[in-house]
Amino acid sequence: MNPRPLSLLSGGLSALLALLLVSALWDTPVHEGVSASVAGAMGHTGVAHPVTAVLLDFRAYDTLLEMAVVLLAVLATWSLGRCDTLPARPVQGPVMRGGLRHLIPLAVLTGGYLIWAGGAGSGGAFQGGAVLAASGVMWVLAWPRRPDLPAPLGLRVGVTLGVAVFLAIGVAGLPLGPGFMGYPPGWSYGLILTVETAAACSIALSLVLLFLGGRPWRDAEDG
Amino acid sequence: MAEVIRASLLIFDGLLALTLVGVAWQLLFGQGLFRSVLLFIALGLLLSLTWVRLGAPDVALAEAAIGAGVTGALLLVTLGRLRRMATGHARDRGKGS
Amino acid sequence: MEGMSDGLTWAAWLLIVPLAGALLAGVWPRAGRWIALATSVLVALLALGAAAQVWTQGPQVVSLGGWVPPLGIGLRLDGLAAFMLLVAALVGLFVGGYSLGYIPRDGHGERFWALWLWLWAALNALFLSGDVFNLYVTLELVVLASTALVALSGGAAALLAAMRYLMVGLLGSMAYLMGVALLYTQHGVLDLGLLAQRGGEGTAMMLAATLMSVGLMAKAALFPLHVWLPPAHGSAPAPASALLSALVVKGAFYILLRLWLTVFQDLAHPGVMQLLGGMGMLAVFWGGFMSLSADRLKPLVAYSTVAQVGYLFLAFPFLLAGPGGWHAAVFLVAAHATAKACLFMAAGNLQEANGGDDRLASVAEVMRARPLTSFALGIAGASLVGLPFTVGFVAKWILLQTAITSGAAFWAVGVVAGGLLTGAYVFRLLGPAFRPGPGRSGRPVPVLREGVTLALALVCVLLGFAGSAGLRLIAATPVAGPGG
Amino acid sequence: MAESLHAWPFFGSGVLLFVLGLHALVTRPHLLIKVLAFNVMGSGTFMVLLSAAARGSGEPDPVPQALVITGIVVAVSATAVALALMLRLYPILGGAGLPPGPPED
Amino acid sequence: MEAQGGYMLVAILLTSLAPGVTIFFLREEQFALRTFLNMAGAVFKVVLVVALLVGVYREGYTYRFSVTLLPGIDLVLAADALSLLFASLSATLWLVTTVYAIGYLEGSPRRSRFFGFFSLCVSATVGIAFSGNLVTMLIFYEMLTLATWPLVLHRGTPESFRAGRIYLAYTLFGGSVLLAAVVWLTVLAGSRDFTADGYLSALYPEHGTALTALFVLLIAGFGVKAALLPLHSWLPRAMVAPAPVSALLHAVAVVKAGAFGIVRVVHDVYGIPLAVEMGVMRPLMWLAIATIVYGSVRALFSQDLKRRLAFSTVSQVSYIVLGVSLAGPLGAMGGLVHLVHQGVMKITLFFCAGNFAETLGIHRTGEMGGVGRRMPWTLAAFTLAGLGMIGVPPMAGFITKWYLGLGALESGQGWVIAVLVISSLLNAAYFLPPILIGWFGCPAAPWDRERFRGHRLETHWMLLLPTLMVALLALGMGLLASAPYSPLGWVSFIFGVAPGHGSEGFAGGAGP
Repeated sequence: MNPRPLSLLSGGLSALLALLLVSALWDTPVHEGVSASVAGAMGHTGVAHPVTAVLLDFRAYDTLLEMAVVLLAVLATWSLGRCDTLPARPVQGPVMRGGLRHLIPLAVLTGGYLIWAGGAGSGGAFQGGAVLAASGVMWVLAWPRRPDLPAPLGLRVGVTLGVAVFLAIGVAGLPLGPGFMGYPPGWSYGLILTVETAAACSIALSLVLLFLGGRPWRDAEDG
Repeated sequence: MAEVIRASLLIFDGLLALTLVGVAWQLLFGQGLFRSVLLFIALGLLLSLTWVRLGAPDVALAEAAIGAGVTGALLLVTLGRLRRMATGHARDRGKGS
Repeated sequence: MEGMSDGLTWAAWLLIVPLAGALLAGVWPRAGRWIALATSVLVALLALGAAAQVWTQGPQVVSLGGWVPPLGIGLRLDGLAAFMLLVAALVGLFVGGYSLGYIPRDGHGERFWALWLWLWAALNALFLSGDVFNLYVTLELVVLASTALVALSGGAAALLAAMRYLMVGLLGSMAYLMGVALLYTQHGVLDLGLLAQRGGEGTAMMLAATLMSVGLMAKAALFPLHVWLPPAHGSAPAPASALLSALVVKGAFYILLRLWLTVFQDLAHPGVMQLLGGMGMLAVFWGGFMSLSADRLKPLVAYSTVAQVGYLFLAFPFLLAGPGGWHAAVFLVAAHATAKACLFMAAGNLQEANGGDDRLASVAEVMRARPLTSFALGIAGASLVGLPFTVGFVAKWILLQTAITSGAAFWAVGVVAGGLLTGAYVFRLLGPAFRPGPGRSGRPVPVLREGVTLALALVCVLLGFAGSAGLRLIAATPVAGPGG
Repeated sequence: MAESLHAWPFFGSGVLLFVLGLHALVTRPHLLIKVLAFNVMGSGTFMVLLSAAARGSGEPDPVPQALVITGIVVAVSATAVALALMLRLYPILGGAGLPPGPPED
Repeated sequence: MEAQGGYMLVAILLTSLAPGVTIFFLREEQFALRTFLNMAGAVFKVVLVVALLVGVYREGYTYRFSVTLLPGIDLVLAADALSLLFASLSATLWLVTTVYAIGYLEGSPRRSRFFGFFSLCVSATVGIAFSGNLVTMLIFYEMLTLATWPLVLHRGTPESFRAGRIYLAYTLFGGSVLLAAVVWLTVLAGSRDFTADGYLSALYPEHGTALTALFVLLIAGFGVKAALLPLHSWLPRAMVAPAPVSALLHAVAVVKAGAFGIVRVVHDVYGIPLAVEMGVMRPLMWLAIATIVYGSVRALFSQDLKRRLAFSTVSQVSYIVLGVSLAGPLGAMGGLVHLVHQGVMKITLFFCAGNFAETLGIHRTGEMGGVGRRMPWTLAAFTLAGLGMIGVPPMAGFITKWYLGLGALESGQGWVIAVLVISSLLNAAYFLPPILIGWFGCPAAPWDRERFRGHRLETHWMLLLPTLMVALLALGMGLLASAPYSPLGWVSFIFGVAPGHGSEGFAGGAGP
């Protein structure tokens, strides 16, 4: 199709869709959603923050699959080929290096705090993982020509760890009573914190690797 | 007093909502990739603010860290690689002709 | 209560095993083939067990982690889900065996195994899910795994096709997600069963139905949203093409059917359903004509998928045809999945033997010298056309029977005419093999692959005797609205 | 619905982001813009979800928040894959725009 | 009546199916194994059919085998007297044709493929014979399409590809129509076994229109293979296939499968009384008459020998339909007995045509002058079969026409005899000239490519022997028409009429 009629058609349909969406939303009732059930069940989970409870307990299965999406994205980019060098210059001079030396531990600390804080208030594995990833990105940007990365096996284990730990805990629910993706009573807090830590580490590593945009090691096919 | 706060908040919300749409329009239909990417990062930060206004601080954190931060970094590095390839291309073409 | 926990166990292991296999194969690519082999055998057994569970104890809805919806996420192990799981397991098992002879051992292609297991895990999760948002996440998993599989060969055509597929897939996912948002805004729940109870016909529901249907139709490659499919399925490696055509488009179709059976049951007006069926018929003819005019093997088979997906959409007008009218289309999923996987495998054998060239004229020479593959191609083709002693015949029979029972004879005419069109392109594909001239076995193709291809063709025949059992299994699906 | 009125600007904004993204995804040829458009569409959807959750009188519903966090993570994963694919395609296409129509070969 | 082990029926199918499938995977040079498999299967099939014949005739057994395909729909194999008529024809002629084909194709390429599909065809034909209900018959009918198509293409010339395309278009279309009709009928009446006098009468006045429409669709579906008038034109083109294919498939299996299907529909699905009440028999009769006359006229003007035989088939197969449509037992006996008689006589003619072509390169009737001196045995066989076709007493064709005439009188439509007379005159007009110039003429030009000169026999023994056997069979069926296992005797048994009834007044030599 020519760009022009296509643009008109798409614009018209989009405008129509916007009108319909607004009118549809206008009619929707105001409701509590699931908040009442969440509030009622909070006592049975190990965490105090409702969003964390939904993410890692009530809808833990969603979160497992979401982490799987991140992992699969890493594998997909790896299967496309090897990453090339980053389009950045190495960090020059002692000031920047010194700055990085202080900034990175700070980011790691913030990330760790966010993971831990998720149990009681805002924060959690994904936010914490993203902050950790930011420190990782700074790390690789500091030495873009030769990112100092672990061995391939370590990388593979690292990105898989979060999903694997979560899955293992989910499977443990089968013999222990609460069923698949359930926590045994009284264990919730500890297990959720374990899952969050593993998830945050894997997500941080995965995001850094996605940033690199390809497989960071050499395979037979790379020639 | 509460009325005034409520009204000014509503105005703020309205302006925020309009800005979001404006930024989105600019980044999608404006000229220049780099500008689009920068505007996208800005949109992420504005969205983060919106999530706070909608009572979702967790989402705001996630948006700022992932939506604006990581995605922004990804886009920037991709843009850098695209440029490097484009100059490489131009060089190749120069060599070829 | 006992039965419920059993159902949860089967469903849970059907999620756990392929996912664990995918994780292991990702960590340890060198052992990928053995992990994949073990996983596929296990998953096939589990799918059989789950189907037996549904067969004996009826459909089961179980909640994960003990959190009952709307708070938690429910899994649905009913006849429809069990049937799809079985089809996926059957095709998966054979594609796995075929890939043992296709994927080189040198580390170059070993990443295939992990991606394949990811796709399988995602599909199993999709078939079992009972929650609209959870379905969205599974859809994204399917899109990412499929994209990687399409791009696997790394050629220009494959990368371009993968990009197109990814764009359409993401667009479809976004439309679907907006539908989820509308549903939650309207009803405040995400569980399929609860949404079905609330039902309703308001603007929000209609818009949600439209957005989700269009998004899923794009993923299922329903005409005219099919343009991404032929290049994607035509340029992927043979086992990936087989999986994509046999299972992935069916995943989107499955969600669409599931939604119309539950959430949107109040919206299933005759006009809407006829529209979906009519689009399906257009797809049958468009795909058929494109297949008929293709001059290369893989595009021909890929366009045939566009056509065959069209038949599936007859499920929607048949929803209103009385209890269980839609079962016919679901049974057709099994027929098409086995036949199409077999066709792509056979095409892969011939293409490789012919040095990568799949033009019909030159492939014919190879066909003459390779009776195993040619025989498989013939049987699978016959099943696609719906000729007797194949599962395709039984599926076509049920489809026609439903059309005639429902009093809508024009669907029957469409099915018969579409079958003739299918016959035309299948025999056009087979015809050149009978031309005189020397046969040429070409480059070596592992006997394992030819054997697995033929074995899947024989499955197409054997399934022809599984019509009663299949229909009984599908019937174990609780449906409250039309179609129940 | 006085207390829920403040959700309305964001409902409207969310809808507009969604359709702007849709329009751009269909009409803009550059793949990078398409990726941005897909992200904008997602943000619009998230905004609709969260605005709806914020309409109630009490505490906002936590479930949509969890869904949106999941959605954001999924979006960044898909974006990363799309960008990686785009970079592989760039040397082949000699640009980052999809050629119109399905390729012949 | 006692239902016997249905495994016999499965075994009969397997005697050709198993060798067929095995042969596909044999290498070209495995001649001995291939021949052994073929011959063993063919002999075994004949033996099994004879066992069934005896069981049905002497002990009154019924054989039935069923597998569930879908809820309420079974795949049923059953042996009744009617199915055995067709099955024994196919089994006998397969044995003979296998010998002929081995001789005919000696040294030609891709014989594995040929014999593989050939055996599949026979399996499908026998499956049609033993089908216990319409669904099963439909399944084997489509299988027959699938298995014959490669045989039509076998020569691989552009002409055979054209013929193959046309054949496929016609038969797939016919199959689709039949599929739709059978599904519709199943929705209306369920899937029921064939029963004498049909099972649809309960539906009659209520679903009258649907039943009439269904009748039209069913006749159209079967009529494609039976080469009824507007659907016949694939048949003459399909004669590009090798002679054994033409002989067995296009004179016997395929066209007879269509005719047999029509017999089943009229007798065992609708039943004669219902069909008469619905008023569909009269149009069917007109269709048959039109096809008889049209086929004969076209045959008269065809100079190519095989083409002439093909049009003769178009005409002769409609005798069967005519007999059925006369709606009385005597007419039906005439039709059914012609199923066998025409099959044996026509295969003789095709074998002869094949022998002429293979030995002397004769393809046109005009080239047959003086052939009697070079190939007396073959021409004698041709003469016997040709006279039979014309209906000269005491040949088999005469028995057919006699009973058809009686049937016409019985149903009060004596004028049909005029049609028979006209058709016989036309038959004479196109069969006698080649026979006469063959015996009494001289070769107009030296024969194209003469082979087997100086042999002890006039041609390869594997071509000559089967030809003579079927010619003798055709002769014997006429002479011994009143013996209990003769086709006429068997057809009388089907209708519960004493053998020989109605013929004693005339055929003094044939009656007891």
